[in-house]
Amino acid sequence: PALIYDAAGKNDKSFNEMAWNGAKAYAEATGNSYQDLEIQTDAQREQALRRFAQQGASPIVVPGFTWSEPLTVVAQEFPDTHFAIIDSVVDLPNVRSVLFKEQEGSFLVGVLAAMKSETGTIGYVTAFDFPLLQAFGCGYVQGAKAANADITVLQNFIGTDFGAFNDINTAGEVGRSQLERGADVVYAAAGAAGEGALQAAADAGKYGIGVDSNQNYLFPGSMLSSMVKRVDVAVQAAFTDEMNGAWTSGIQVLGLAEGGVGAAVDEHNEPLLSDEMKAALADYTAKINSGEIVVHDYRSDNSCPVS
Amino acid sequence: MGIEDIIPLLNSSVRFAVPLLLACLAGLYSERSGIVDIGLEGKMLGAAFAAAAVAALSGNVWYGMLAAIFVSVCMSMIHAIASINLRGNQVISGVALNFLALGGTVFIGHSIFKRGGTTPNLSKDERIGPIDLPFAAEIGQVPVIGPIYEQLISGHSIIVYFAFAAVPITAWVLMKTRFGLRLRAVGENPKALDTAGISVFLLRYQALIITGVLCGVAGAYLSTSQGANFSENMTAGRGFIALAALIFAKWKPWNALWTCLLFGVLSAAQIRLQGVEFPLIGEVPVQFIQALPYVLTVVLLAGFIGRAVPPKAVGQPYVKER
Amino acid sequence: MSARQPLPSWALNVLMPAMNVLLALIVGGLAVAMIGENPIQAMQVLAYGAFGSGYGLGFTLHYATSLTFTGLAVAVAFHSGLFNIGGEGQAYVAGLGAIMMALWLDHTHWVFVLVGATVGAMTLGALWAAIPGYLQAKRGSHIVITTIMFNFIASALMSYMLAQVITNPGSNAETRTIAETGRIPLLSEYFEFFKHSPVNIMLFFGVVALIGVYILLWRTKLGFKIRTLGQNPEAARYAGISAVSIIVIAMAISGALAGMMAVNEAVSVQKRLVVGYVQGFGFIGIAVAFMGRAHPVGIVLAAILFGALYQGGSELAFVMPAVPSELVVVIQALVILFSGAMDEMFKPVLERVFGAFRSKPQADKAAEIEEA
Amino acid sequence: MVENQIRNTQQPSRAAEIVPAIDLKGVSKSFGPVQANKDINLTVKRNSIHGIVGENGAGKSTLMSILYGFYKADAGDIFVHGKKVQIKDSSHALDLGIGMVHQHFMLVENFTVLENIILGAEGDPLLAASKAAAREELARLAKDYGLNVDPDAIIEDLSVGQEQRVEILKALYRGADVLILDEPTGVLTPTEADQLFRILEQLRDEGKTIILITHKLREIMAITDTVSVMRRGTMVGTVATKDTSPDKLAEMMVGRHVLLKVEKTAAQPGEKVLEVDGLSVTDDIGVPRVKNVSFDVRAGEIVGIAGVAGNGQSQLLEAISGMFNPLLGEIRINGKKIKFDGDGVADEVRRMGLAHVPEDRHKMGLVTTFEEWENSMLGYDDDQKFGNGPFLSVKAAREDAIKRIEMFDIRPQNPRLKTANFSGGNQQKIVLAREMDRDLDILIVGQPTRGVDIGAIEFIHKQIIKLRDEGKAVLLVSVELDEVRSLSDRVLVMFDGEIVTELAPTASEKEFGLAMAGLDPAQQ
Ligand SMILES: Nc1ncnc2c1ncn2[C@@H]1O[C@H](COP(=O)(O)OP(=O)(O)OP(=O)(O)O)[C@@H](O)[C@H]1O
Ligand SMILES: Nc1ncnc2c1ncn2[C@@H]1O[C@H](COP(=O)(O)OP(=O)(O)OP(=O)(O)O)[C@@H](O)[C@H]1O
Ligand SMILES: [Mg+2]
Ligand SMILES: [Mg+2]
Repeated sequence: PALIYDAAGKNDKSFNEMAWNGAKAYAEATGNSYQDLEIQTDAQREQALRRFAQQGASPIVVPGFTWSEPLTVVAQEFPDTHFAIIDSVVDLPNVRSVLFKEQEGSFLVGVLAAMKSETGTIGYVTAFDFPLLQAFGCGYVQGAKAANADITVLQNFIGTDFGAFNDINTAGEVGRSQLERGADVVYAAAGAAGEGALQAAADAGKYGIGVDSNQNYLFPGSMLSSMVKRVDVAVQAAFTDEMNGAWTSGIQVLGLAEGGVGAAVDEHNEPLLSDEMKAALADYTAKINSGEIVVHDYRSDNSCPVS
Repeated sequence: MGIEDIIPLLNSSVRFAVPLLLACLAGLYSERSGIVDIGLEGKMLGAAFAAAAVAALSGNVWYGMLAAIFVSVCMSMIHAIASINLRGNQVISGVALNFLALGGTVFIGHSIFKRGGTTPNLSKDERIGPIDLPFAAEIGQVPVIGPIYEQLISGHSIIVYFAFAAVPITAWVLMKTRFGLRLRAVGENPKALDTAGISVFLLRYQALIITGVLCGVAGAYLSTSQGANFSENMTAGRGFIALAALIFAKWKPWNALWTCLLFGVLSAAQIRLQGVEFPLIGEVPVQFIQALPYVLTVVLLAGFIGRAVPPKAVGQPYVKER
Repeated sequence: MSARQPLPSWALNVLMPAMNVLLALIVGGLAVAMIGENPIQAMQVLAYGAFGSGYGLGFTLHYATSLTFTGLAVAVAFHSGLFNIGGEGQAYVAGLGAIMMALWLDHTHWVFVLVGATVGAMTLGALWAAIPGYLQAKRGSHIVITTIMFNFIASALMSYMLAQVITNPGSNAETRTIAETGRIPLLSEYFEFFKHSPVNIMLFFGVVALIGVYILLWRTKLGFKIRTLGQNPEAARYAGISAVSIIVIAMAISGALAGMMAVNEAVSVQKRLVVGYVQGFGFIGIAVAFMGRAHPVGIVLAAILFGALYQGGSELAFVMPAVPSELVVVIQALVILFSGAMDEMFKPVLERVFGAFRSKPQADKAAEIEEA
Repeated sequence: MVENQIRNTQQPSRAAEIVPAIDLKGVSKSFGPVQANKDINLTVKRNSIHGIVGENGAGKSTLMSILYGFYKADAGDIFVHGKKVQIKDSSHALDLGIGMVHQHFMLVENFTVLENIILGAEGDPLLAASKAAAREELARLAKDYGLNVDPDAIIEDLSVGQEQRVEILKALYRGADVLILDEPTGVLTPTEADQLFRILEQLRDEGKTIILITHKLREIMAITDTVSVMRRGTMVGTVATKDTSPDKLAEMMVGRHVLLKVEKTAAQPGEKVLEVDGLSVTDDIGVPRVKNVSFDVRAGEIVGIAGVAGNGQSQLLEAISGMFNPLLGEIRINGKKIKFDGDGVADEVRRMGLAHVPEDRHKMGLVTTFEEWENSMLGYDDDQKFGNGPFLSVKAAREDAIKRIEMFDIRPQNPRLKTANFSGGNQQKIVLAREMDRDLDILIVGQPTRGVDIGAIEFIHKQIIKLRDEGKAVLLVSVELDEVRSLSDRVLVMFDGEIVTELAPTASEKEFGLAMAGLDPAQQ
């Protein structure tokens, strides 16, 4: 099996790193090895896919929507190789498309944020105006409003392109600005830069919410939770299914129900969560799984009902 | 919008302005001596990495600071060798340094920390934290000036005070000292200095060392004071903004201060204006708000600042015998 | 008389640059050795990856094509006395013009897409560069500031366009993909040799641009005026050359050239426009231009060198995963440094060496060659 | 020697009589391919004024730069006051009491006079003290030598004459007792030049030694005690001034006989070619430079404009040549009015039949980084003969350049050579060849022979006269009064932006002197 990371690289402490963890988990569980690769330019995507396919690697997992075009091309060239793409759909017989319902996980952390907030103001810091990231924010707002109808949610962008994922300092200032405007919980979805905002919250003795991987350990005592997106599970599953000959192509949507997303609770943030909050978590989780609450996905129409 | 909103805004502006100001002054020394420096970005980035990495490894942020200055000065010396001794193209040399820092930081960082260039988070005491000026609390009680002193003047990182002190010092050095006189001369007409029996090379080297030191401090500020770790390309174009600010300031220290503060205010305001409903216009697309600092810079430049005349000899290697 | 002798042109223009690049590779090799990998192997992989196969060569040429455009852009502005740092933003905004034309025409035939996209790209690129040019000429706003600012503004503008305007729901901040009928063919469709590599028809546009710029600058009256203004504005005024119009024209040409990258990368290869597609090629263009001495011949060589480093680098990532991919960036930096900024490093040494070997009269001949 | 003693107020010591101030033995220097100095021997007696003459590129500046420690000689020995020295750099030369006023001034334009004076001789790390000291010293020098300039003036605002004083003050402030001046009068008016000479004589009489490089034999004869002649990097010879004559010197320099005075027949003026009506020009910073000037130039005559530099001549030329929009008034060529719209009508004016030789060839007339052939079409590149449509025919352009090179005897005869590598004299010829050899109706020339050696001067003057005799109109602006008077058929004297009077070239020195000082002799 092989794993090719997205531009941010395997050490982005969130999305790609999760994928990597999945591969490592597979290696530990089965003792098998895997190949992986980081790319430099977009033109290398096809190149990388083809390389591994030629070497007979299968499945080849690619985390990140940016892979959809190159994968569409290469997957057709190698009908007998299995591919899996995360965060995007490639409709081919040998491709598994894994989608996450980030909005559902974000909904839950939104609930927690709204309940934790004493000021009635919470914040969302993200890299730049980008549908996927908007989906996080939109779910977050929906959750917050559900828990407290008249909560104010400040939403800020760090930059205008992928550079924003690395601009820790501006992220920090953005986080601070929200705290200074009364927010006491900040949800940061901005890759490496996110830490800047979480740091700001920690420095100010306020609360932060991490994203993708469980970042609760970063600032114990001030991390309210993390919206985990179990990319690792998806990757490990793809690898193991292939090994057990249980490969399935087609679309796989991992939401709350499938344990694909969720609000991380561990020893680091346990103390911060009141019983009502835990109760609310369970309650909303149930409602969402039952379909009683349908969390709107920004990407479906590039707009958010609430703000 | 009362004072309690303005003070945080200004604080944020100051934090945005400081790295720009340090880099801008760094550029000032270099360009006043006749050496173009578009490598400010790279020097800051290299320094930011050195500071964060060494602070993380040693647990002592001041070692980090020294490392930052050391790295930045070394890079500055590469620039010096290329543009002073070898009479190379100063622009290329600057571009090279930027790429060297971009690749080098991650290359080394990854081989040390194995986390793709980013360095471990620095704990509070591994960072250059805020310091309270004397009687901050007491004076804080006084209405109006109280809060201004306690919250705006006091409570910044030592680097912030250093940066602001650097402005009058630079102005004084330029106008009132022998070194300053010669520095200004060598940027305008190196031959005049040479025929007066002063070494053009030596002077330019001295200038570039100062440039290196200031960029080093700027980088350390980013990764160990304002932020708490290093991340790939974290300078995000600040070096280029500083370069623009330098020209905007017409290579003068006080102007540099105003320009960088202006840019700081715009950057801080930009964040607070995102998604705000404006009277009449309504809500403006967030990207337009984000572009505000840059657009305003262009407008101001075209509208009011006008022509900026660089030091005459800037960019041309000093060639004695053609 | 000192033992030094002026160098013959071949030593100046072939030997010295070669030594510089070699030195860059050696230092890069040291970096590899530092992290306990085999530098020789790394360099072999680098070279083989770039030129060893039609496939590798295809990639090298594809990157070189983009860099040729951004490099020429910087060069043309430079000859008019302006330092255009804005190639990055110009290429980015040009992508908008290119893709909108392409998406509008993609149901017709790729030839129309090619022409349309080229026109669209050049127009927007030219516009994005001409504004700073105009501000410089009319208002004296320093071109370096304005082009830097325009890079940031371009990023914001494009983020808005791609996220809010020409976006395509379901996918992420990118336009829809160009329909099959309108896709500009890759060379691999004609030459098996280039199989699977992105090099495409724009390669020839790159060659045309190189020749075009040469003719423009050294074989037309406009070019003569551009160079006069760049070399001595007072003399230009004396000659009755209108600085304002020449500056605006030169910047427009510069921007249009940078814009061509959009057709090569976004339209022909990615077949859609994605956020931040330029990926720093605009900035490397600066290095390419200056290393190429702002002359087409130099530029094409520099462009190929950098293209090779990119492609060889990705090969390196496959074969030697332990070497961080940033090594390539480091080597690029070293090449820029040694063969760009420190290019005369070996001159004194060589002059002595040659001085030792050659007798006076020959030296004088060489001198004449050099002077002429 | 004898007359030295008579002239000297204070008796020089015996030692000084025998030990020369400067003694160069076998000095050689080459710049890459160019051998600037070949085995030069030169002896300069103490407290004498020693002249050095030679064609452009003869090696004068280089030799002096070596003595001043700016360049290092490839070979040869230097003795200062009899002591053999290895001059490491300029500061060493200054320590040895050698000061130099360079041909191209070495001043920092945006500095004050004071700052320029102390630059490099500041003493302690803070300026305050040294500035104060310098002020006093300047006051003293001003008193002793009448060298007064405002210490706080910015160099940019000074006239060349004043700038040069600053240069001299710099040298004296550093206690130079051997003073080298490289083409000091090239930029001065006769009056300024005379002042300078009085100062130099006074310095000599106080025991200082002066080396004077100039292209003007009149000056050599006027104040030097001894003169050395250089040609093509070699020292042709040294003679006592009293034993030689301008013609002899000229012959030594050029290696052939040269005519020093211009021969011309009376002019036959035709109809008006250039008409200037109530012209007023205000410069970029709003200072009025030309005030309501009116005059005309007829076919077949040379009209000269005399005046001290900086009285509006430059602005007048720029306006007439279409480089600068005048404030008021109009200019007509062959009755056609020049329409000033937008920047750069200079090319249209050229098409109207005007050719312009600018005052400053380095700054305007040439792009020194271009090859010669490119400069030889500067401003005329749109001509049909240089290629049709937008395209440039390099072949045509080079052939045209070669034609001009031959016609004006420009050396080296290589159109592919970088223009910077031509000597000043030849650079000037490139401009003249470009502007004069075409079918023009009027030629306007600024400072045609500035910094040019006599060989070239003779040639240039001949060309201008020839043009007039072909029935062209010529407007000549020069700060060299002799030149204006010997070439012109009518002379207009300009002062403070106005034309104060018209004089016949035959008018007396005194009349010109008064007029150039702004007083109309008629009214005296
Ligand atoms: N800096 C330099 N680099 C290269 N060559 C030079 C340099 N300076 C002078 N030369 C060469 O040396 C020769 C002598 O130059 P120099 O300036 O001494 O002549 P000059 O006698 O002063 O001429 P002029 O009367 O025009 O001032 C020139 O012809 C030129 O070829
Ligand atoms: N790049 C060069 N290489 C060789 N010789 C040069 C170069 N540039 C100038 N020279 C020579 O150096 C000498 C001094 O240069 P400079 O410009 O002073 O000429 P010049 O004759 O003194 O002109 P001017 O009298 O107008 O100053 C000239 O004679 C010229 O031939
Ligand atoms: Mg000279
Ligand atoms: Mg001269």
